Amino acid sequence: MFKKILIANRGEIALRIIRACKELGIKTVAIHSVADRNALHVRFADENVCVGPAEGSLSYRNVPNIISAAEITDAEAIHPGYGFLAENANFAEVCESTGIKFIGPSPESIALMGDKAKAKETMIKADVPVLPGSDGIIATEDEALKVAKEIGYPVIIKAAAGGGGRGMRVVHNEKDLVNSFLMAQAEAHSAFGSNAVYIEKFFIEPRHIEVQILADEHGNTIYLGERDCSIQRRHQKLIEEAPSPAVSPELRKKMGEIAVKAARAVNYKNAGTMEFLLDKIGNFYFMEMNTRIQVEHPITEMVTGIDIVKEQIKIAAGLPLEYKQGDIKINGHSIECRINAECPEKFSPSPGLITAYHPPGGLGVRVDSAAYTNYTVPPYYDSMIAKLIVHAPTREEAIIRMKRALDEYIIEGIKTTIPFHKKVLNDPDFNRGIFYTNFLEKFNSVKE
Amino acid sequence: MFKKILIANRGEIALRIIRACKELGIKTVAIHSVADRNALHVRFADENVCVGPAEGSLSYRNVPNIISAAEITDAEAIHPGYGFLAENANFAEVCESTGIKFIGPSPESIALMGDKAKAKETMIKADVPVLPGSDGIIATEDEALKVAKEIGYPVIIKAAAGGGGRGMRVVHNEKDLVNSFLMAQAEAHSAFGSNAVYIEKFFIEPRHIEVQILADEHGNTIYLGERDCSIQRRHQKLIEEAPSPAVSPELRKKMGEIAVKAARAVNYKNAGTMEFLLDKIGNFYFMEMNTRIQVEHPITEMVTGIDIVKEQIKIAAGLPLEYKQGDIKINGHSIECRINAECPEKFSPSPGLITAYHPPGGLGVRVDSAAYTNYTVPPYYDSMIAKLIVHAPTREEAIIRMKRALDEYIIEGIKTTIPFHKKVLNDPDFNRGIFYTNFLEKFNSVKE
Amino acid sequence: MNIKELKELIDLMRNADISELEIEKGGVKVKLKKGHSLAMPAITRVEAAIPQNIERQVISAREEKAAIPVEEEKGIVTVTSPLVGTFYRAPAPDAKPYVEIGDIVKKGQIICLVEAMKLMNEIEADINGRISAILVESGQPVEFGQPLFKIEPTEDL
Amino acid sequence: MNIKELKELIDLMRNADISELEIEKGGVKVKLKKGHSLAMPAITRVEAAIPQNIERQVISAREEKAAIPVEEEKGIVTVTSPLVGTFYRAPAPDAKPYVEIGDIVKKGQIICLVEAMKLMNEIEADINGRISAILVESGQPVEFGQPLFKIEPTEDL
Repeated sequence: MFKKILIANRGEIALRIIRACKELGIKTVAIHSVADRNALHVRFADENVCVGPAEGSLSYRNVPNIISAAEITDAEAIHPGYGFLAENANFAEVCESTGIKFIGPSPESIALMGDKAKAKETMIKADVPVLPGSDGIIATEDEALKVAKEIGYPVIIKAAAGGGGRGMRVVHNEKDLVNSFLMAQAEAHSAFGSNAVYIEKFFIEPRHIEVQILADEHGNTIYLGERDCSIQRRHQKLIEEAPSPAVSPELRKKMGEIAVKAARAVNYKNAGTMEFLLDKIGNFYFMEMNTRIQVEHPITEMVTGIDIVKEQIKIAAGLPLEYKQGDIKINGHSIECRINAECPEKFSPSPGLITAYHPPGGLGVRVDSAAYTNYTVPPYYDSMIAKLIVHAPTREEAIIRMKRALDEYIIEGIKTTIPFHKKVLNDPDFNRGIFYTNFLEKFNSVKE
Repeated sequence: MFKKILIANRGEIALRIIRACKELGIKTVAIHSVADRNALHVRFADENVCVGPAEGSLSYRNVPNIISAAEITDAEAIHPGYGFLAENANFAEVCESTGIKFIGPSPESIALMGDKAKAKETMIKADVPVLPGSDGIIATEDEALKVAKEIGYPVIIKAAAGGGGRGMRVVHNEKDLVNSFLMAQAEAHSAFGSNAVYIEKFFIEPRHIEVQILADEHGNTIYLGERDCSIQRRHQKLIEEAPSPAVSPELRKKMGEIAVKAARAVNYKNAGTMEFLLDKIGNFYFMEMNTRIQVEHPITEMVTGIDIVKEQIKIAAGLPLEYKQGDIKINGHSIECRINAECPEKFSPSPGLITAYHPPGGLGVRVDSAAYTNYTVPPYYDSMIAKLIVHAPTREEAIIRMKRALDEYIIEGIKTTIPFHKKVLNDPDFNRGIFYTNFLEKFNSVKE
Repeated sequence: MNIKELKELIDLMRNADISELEIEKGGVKVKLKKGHSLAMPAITRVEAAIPQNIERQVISAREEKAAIPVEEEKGIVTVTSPLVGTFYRAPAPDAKPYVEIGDIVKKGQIICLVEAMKLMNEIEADINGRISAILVESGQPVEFGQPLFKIEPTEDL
Repeated sequence: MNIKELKELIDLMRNADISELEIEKGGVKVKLKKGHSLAMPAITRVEAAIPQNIERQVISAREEKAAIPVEEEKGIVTVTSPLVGTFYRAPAPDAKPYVEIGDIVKKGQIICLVEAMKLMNEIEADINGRISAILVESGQPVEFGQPLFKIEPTEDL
């Protein structure tokens, strides 16, 4: 096992990793920017090194300074957390070449999964269902009709050079296809100067379901069930839960086994997450793989009893997994709310001094946060200041517990998303477990 | 179910009960003394009533004011917590007579178990093993020899009027008995003016093991396993754990079934705890029953997944238990450290202003506390300001997690017992699970 | 202005380091002033009528006086409730109140009742003086230490 | 005086609201003064020798100057480390140090090396002046923004 690990991150995830290290008897080195001198991860680590000015690109993404920090402190391994350098294949490679163990998958796995086209291709080869769509540009009406028929309606025609919704047309049946195709081409041409379009399966109300996997360096790969992350705002997850109210034990097994197959196909090591779109009839499609610890990993820890960060470290140290697939049981229900330093209506950032901070406690409540009374939330980084996680025997009890904990959470001096979470937790559809990735669009339009 | 409950207590247990009520959708009324105006239980309750001046006897033990407070707020039930009026049969009776449900056992059960002689007699009748000893005063040498032989050596001869260790003699075999008996009589006479002595079984290194039971009002009684509370200082528990390192599954079943039998014998309702002395060869003896929620109930909650305070309320509301004995599984290991506002060496009280307060967080850590930054610990009440509870898959991991959490706990401005807990958690005997009720005497003598 | 709004105001004051705050709204005037500890507002709920034929006991407000700091302008004394219960200004629903604003009272004179556990507790004035304010409506619940009356001492009586 | 003790002192100051603190102990003198942010002391560990034959790059200390508030008495300029690495005062173990206390340096003159990732980075003076203090021992690790030298500006050069 490692004697000392450098944590190339900040905030709650740096603290999370320090906690895992302390429990494994490993010394820790915190890195920090000039703005984070008084941060809690600096206080709780055994050593700390300032690696650059406030800007993340010059500090927490400063590869030479971080590698040097590991070298001058004799750290044997680096845990990248999430964000910053966590999915930077180059950084993983530099670690490897300087003899520092990168706690995560190989640079090759990171690079492969980071290239969305290559990742999709690899998944198709491995018989993992991917989002159905044309392999490339659709040039003719006949081709469009053929592809749309294969995929099945509804389909969406997208401008290859597109973005921001322009040049996108949803088609619900064959009779509308040709007309829409021609319109989309024309729109694409006028908007982007190219009439190149492609066709993909369109899901009206999909869920974002992701499967946590663990793979050791001895060929053992297991899945730890799924997380439902459909409550998103502009692709930013805000509330996650495990298990998903939409996943039956049979579907869990099916998705889990596909996720394991996908991981094996890229010779994946360490913890990783397969993100899928799940439609209303139980079909699911690979979207992408996150080759790192996820923000929302605690909900999986709560329902499986497995400390995923400790497992990451043990895997990186070459230890075989202590769990077999049969040992993994989903116990109760867990929900996570991401508390951001943001205005709860407009989601505009609200950095500044926290004048009072008191986290909730009691049975079934977990707080992962690096905030404290008199902490100044710096404006330079992610606005998430806390993860509030609850665990209860049932989903209904977990929702009630979360509401109770949100009521207890005292954060003064800055605005937070706590009021937003309270509203969502009182929403009837959320309570029934009937929601999709468009939940917040509907939710906000109802509110206004 | 009740619509509104008054909580006749303060501090962390008042908060604990408020949390349970919130999760059950029940409104809460906090009572408080003049000294507790700014207490957290007052802040988090729906309503609050000042019931008297700072002194507990005039406020938290002020039966007329507390009953009046329930009446003016239309509270249907009163949860007494622990301490104060929790084991006051008269209070339970006043509640009953004024039509307010007392959340606890009947006044008769409280009174019976509160009278140690009657409780022992009842237990003997119910075939529950009690501490072996003479039924009353031993008058002659022959009687002494006979009783000691029956009980089995070692025995302890105690002055009936005694206390503070005076007139107490431990006898390890028959040949020393007569001499010690006469000496004890003489000592008793010179110390207390009466030579009345009695004989009890003496245990050199017993453990304090208690069994949590739940009994509904429909005749269902179950046990939730045991807690080991051997780490005590002058009969004050400081560290508790569940399960006990000294209790096998077979012994757990045996103790549990005896505890259920004992509860049934007194027609016990609601949550209760049977305290036993456990000797080194697996014999155990009833000491007393606590007819209320215990301070250390959370460790049982952590390993069984059952919310004991919610169960208390549901039982008082007349609901049948949802669990059968077969549903109760012990999962992992839990430890509780009581954090007191005391000097960690001399245990002298250290009330005052908490200038900085930051509880630990992360996986497997639960904090039950009513402390906060800028809270002033009043000098009038119990010195316990927080319960730090951890849960982990194994005892070893639970100890490591507790150490990590203690390291993270920031309480400034007053002295706390955190440094004491850190020392105990590093003790080799504690880590091996080999400790008895005399642990702290030995521990302290080694330290000095 | 309910108890919740009052608490919010108090929290606001605490956090913003405001030492005095005065609000008038819908006929209700609230004046908050930071002292050593923030006074907690009372529960507000109205009881119907006074139960009859119940035992009475006499309690001097001074005897069990609450330790709450009270405003003492010009020697004005605040009579606080020595117990938790329901406040009544008159011995019976149709009877005249014991005292009105402006009345001269003598030390030991009964000025109100507080009902607790079906017992009517007579509250006495603890000085000679003039009733300068009545702070609670008849029939309202009161908590321990809650101000009931203000009495301006009179030297001559 | 190790990093832990220093941190304890800083915590002590923070909690006790002390704005200045001076300690002399075993030849080490520590002076702490509260500013906008508390300066964090550096890691102390001694490296053996300077690796030879490595690429060099020149970094002007001013270019990537850290945002740490530095004491500026009489216009004195503190040269801080623009990167994390190991500090060397001389180009080779047996060579003479680039500068000594009292030396006059010119803007752009190399005054030390910081080794990072097997690269020797030459640190230049960013003003004309006189070296008034050397703050780190040769061979010691330095973090970003750590003060290395103090230079008293000279007007004539």
